[in-house]
Amino acid sequence: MDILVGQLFTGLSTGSILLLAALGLSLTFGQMGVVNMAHGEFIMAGCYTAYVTQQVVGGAGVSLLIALPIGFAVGGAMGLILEVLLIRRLYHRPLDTLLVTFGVGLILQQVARDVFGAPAVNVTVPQFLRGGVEILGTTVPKTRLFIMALAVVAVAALALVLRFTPAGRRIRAVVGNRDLAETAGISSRAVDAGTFFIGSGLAGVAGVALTLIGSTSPTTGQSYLVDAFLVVVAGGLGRIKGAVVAAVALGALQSVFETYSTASLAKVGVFVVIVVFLQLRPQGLFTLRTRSLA
Amino acid sequence: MPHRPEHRPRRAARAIAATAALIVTAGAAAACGARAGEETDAFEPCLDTSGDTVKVGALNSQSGTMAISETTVLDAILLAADQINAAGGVLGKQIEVIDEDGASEPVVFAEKAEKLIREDCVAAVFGGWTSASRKAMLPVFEDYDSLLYYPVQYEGLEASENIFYTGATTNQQIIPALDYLAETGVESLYLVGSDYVFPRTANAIINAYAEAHGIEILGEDYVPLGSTEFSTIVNQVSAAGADAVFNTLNGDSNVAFFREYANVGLTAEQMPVMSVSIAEEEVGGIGVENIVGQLAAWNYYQTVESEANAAFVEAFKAEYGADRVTSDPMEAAYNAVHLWAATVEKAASFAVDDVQEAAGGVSFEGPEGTVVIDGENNHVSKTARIGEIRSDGLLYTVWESEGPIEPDPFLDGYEWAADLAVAE
Amino acid sequence: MSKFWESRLGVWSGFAAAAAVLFGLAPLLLSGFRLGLFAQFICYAIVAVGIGLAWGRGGMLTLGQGVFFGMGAYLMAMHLKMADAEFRGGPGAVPDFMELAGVRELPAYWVPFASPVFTIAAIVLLPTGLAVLLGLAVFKRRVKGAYFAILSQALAGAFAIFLIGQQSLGGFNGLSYFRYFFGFTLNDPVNQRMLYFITAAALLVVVAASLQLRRSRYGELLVAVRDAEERVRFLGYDAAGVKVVAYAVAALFASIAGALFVPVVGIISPASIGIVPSIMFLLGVAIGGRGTLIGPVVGALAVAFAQTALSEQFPSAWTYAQGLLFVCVIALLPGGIASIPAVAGRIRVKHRPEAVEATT
Amino acid sequence: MNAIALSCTDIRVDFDGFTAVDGVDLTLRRGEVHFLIGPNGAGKTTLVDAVTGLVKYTGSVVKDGRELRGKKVHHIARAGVGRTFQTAAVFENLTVAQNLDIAAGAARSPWTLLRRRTSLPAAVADTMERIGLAERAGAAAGTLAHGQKQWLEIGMLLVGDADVLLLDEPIAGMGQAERETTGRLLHDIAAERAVAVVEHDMDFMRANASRVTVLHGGAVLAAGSVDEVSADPKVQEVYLGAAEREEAVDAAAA
Repeated sequence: MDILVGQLFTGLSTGSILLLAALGLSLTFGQMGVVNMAHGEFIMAGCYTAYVTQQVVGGAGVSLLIALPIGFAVGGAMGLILEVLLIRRLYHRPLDTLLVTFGVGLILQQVARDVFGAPAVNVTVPQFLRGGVEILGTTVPKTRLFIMALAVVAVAALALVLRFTPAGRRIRAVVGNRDLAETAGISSRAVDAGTFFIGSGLAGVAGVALTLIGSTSPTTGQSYLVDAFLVVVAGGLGRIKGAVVAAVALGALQSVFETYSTASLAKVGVFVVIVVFLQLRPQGLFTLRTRSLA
Repeated sequence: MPHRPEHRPRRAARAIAATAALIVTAGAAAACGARAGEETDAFEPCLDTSGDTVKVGALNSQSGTMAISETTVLDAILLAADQINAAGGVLGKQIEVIDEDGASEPVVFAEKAEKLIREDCVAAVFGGWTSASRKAMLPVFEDYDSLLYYPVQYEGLEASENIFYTGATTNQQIIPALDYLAETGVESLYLVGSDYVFPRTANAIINAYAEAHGIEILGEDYVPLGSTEFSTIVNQVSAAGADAVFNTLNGDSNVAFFREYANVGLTAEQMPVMSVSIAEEEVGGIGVENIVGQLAAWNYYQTVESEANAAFVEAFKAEYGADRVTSDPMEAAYNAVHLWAATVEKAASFAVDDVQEAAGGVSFEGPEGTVVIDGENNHVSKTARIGEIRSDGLLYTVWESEGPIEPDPFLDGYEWAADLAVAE
Repeated sequence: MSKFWESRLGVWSGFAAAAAVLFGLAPLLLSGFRLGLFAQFICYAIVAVGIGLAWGRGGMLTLGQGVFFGMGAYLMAMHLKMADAEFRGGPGAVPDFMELAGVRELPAYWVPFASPVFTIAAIVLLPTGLAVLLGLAVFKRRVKGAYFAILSQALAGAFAIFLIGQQSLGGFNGLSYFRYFFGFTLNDPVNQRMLYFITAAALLVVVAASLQLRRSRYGELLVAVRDAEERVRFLGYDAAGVKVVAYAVAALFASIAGALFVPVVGIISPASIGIVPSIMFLLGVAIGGRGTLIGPVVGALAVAFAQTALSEQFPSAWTYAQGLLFVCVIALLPGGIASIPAVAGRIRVKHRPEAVEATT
Repeated sequence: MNAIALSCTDIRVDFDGFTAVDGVDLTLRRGEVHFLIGPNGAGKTTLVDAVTGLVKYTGSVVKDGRELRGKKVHHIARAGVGRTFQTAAVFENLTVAQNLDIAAGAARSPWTLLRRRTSLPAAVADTMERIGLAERAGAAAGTLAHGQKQWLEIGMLLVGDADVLLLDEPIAGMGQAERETTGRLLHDIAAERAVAVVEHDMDFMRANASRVTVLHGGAVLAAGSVDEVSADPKVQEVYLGAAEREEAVDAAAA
């Protein structure tokens, strides 16, 4: 029983980290079809934002709470700049976007190395997040609970924004049918930029949260990127619901594999499962049905 | 492409035929090299000692993931070279250090090592960190009969005539750590490591040791290098309830591991963790409060009390800034340069054969204590130390071996290690 | 100009010129060390030719060529280790690195690699077979574009992690310390030169094979699939099959390159085949011109050369240079260097009327 | 009555609960140009998608006694059912001759494919004459005028020996002269084949249809000759009403 509860929580917490990393991608890749390989570096930027904020503000608790919105703004601003300068010119060349943003990621990593130095930096975990909480007989670290809660809040906020705000409705309109939305007077350029801002901002938030788990180095974001993409692919394009389910499922899967073999083999196992899964459902868990051929 | 519906000969087929012909001619022209077992012409070293300088190479990763660690080693090498030069050089010649970037890739290490030997004609090379980089360089140094000084603790099971190992081998680090744990009454262990050669070998040794000494191994887990996801593993460690954890994680993984460890409520009193690759730098990243009281096994800490260390730390901080800390591999690299200079002085020659000949017994009063080159296996004798992490973030010695331990890279002196098997 | 290179004379003179440079000029001008480096670069160029075919002509952005490169390399490395062990300890001897790790019994899957014929067959067949299987699995389900790219990238990551966990394949350290290559001593300069010739010849063969594929009906079909896959399907072709062929050929080229890389460089480890090295294979192809025959070769050689030259001078600048090259070349010059004449021509044409406008 | 080339029975296509095609029967005969008309969303293109294997459906499609349902796209194409797309799908980077050569070669052996094209197949040359593109043989298809691309696409089906042709809005964007040429082409090729045309343009339909099927809401509203269908009051009510709305939409979009 204990083991099972423990499993459940590790699966959920691994999944919530994956979800935070993948949520922004499910917007930019899933809804806009842009493969942004610099997404990992936006996460990394979020990590360093948390670090810098703590250096400036001091108190770990306050600085964490301040860093979350700042991280969103920093990630979002970087995404916006990237969108306006490069990605906008490449919407009809998705594969080229992939390579260009990979180059941007390389540059950002080296910038981080030159600015903050190669050694990893550390963000102090606030007092109220230290230690664990007893839940059904297992100790769950408070940081994990915080990240799970943050993931829930981020998903809820994103869903609400997409559903109920005018900006969100525009985004959904453009995703649904770009041409029709244009004829309805929606500037798809502005919407694209806005979507990218939100998606990249979420990466920044994920980065801030990740500093609670590990240290921050220029390559921090890279390690999450491939997993995050797999979450979006397995979840199905354009579906936040899919990203949520896929993230939790992959987290649980990884955790179960890890229990019965090693973490290394678990990674390989998860990949095999995804390839087999895509054999069965090439469009992912949930799909937007369209009639278009492309 | 304009369309011309005419008959065209199969050109590409002819091109292939022509290429094949070329291969045959090229083969015929070149196929007179040595076959297996035949003597090959020895490489003529191009070392030029006619001037008043002598070139040595420093080969460390200055870019890529390993740059974090390896640039500090480069600093220590340059410091040692400066000190030797200030004291008059080696055999009256000033040392000129040529530094190359290994870029954290074994292939680049091999390439740059060959460049340093064949193009820069250096007398010796200092550097390398990962075993992968050392394994990549080893054939190069053997083929071109040159010298590498390798300054990092490693998994042992190697002794090349062309490499001097100035970091600890397993009997100078892991076995003393196990002895210490056994002494303090530990009867069961949980093993956690990054998935690469050092942890795998270390854990094989630990398993053999445990079997011979009645210690129970309750679990053995590996994570991919750089992994930061430890919730499953820490859960398992916690559930297993071992007396202690032996940690061979590398670099950033330590941060995530210790945070998770502290967060589920595990402490040094309950279940101490013995780590073999945590230095002061990582302690800052983990957060002192998460790791205070935990143990580490090294040969050197910045806090080691000796005159030589005081001088080393002072000189290092003067050169590179007061906020810098010194670490075990840096100290080993610093020793390496001094050991090489001492050997050259003893041999009165820069020639590789002479240096190899003279190396046995050469000693240096290093920051960790006296280190002596073992002429049999090219390793050095080293003092083992168990350190405890205190609340100021520094490591303090709680136990040290009685004098330097003789290197035994193949663990020939340990009966229980006779049938060591690393691969599963 | 371009017509000449398409003519029979052009092709012949092109190959003759390349052969003259590779077999005559390079060994004459380069020191033994630089020639060895050049052989290493040629290995990358061979991978690039395959990527040019799969990506440039077939539109499949394969971010996982490291897998096939690695397979070829490990297969060859296993044979070299076996041959080495046999030379030292007789048939059935355990390779040195296993002996050190305490392995007394040779793992069963190593045994056949004592045979050179088996090894060469494996180098040709295994990666190609894997590519066919993967290709069928992926392309039949119409997974394409970015999806395929991400999957192939994840494959490279998973493969590297898998290898790191295999202690009987050297784990993280990989396999190194090879003494003999099919009976010849590897540290003999004469044999090293020979090895260079073999590598250079392999490049010419691979380019010739690629040329034949491009100019065949299959080559036209491949471009058709790249541009309008559904249309091809509705004409009665199995589009997945068409893609699988190009993907498998690219895998074969990568495998050959890997197999040559091992004796040339002397080491193969997971660090050379993971996610990042796999993407780096693409850089040269993009710079040289992905759709052209020679572009990927020139690009790959240029990138490798620049990396060696630049990193000797400024280690960290090289990372910036790599990043900027990706951004600038792909965003501004998607056709690579090969497209410069055409682009320049277009700019001239485009600018003239504007200039007139500006003056009036 | 002409010979039946393709018969569809009770075709039903379901998208996640939305029924796009709802029990359609359709029979195509050799020698006829059969028009499928209906307002947007009537299920015309979805019906073509179903027959050619692009979407799943229930019901039955039989050609020459063979059931086509469940077969893969390229197998259906090889069985002689060819289609075009609303936006002409030709290989823009290849020449006209190469486009046709590819279309002619679905049955080629791997060995033939791996060799160069040494001469142009006679069928390709003939077809180029037929669709009026012989002079543009060496031009990249991407440089053709809009109408020429549509003809090329039709030519690709001819050269591939398709005997049931499903054409999705073949005259979209064409001028009057081009429409007339296309109309003649349709009758020319329908002589020995069955041709189905999805179209909005009523004048073109009236001028060229041998038979008409009107779809509405996924079901057949009416079928018969041009006159019969035109006279049908249900068609007049539904179709003309919808056409007016569509025109309004078109005007808004422009």
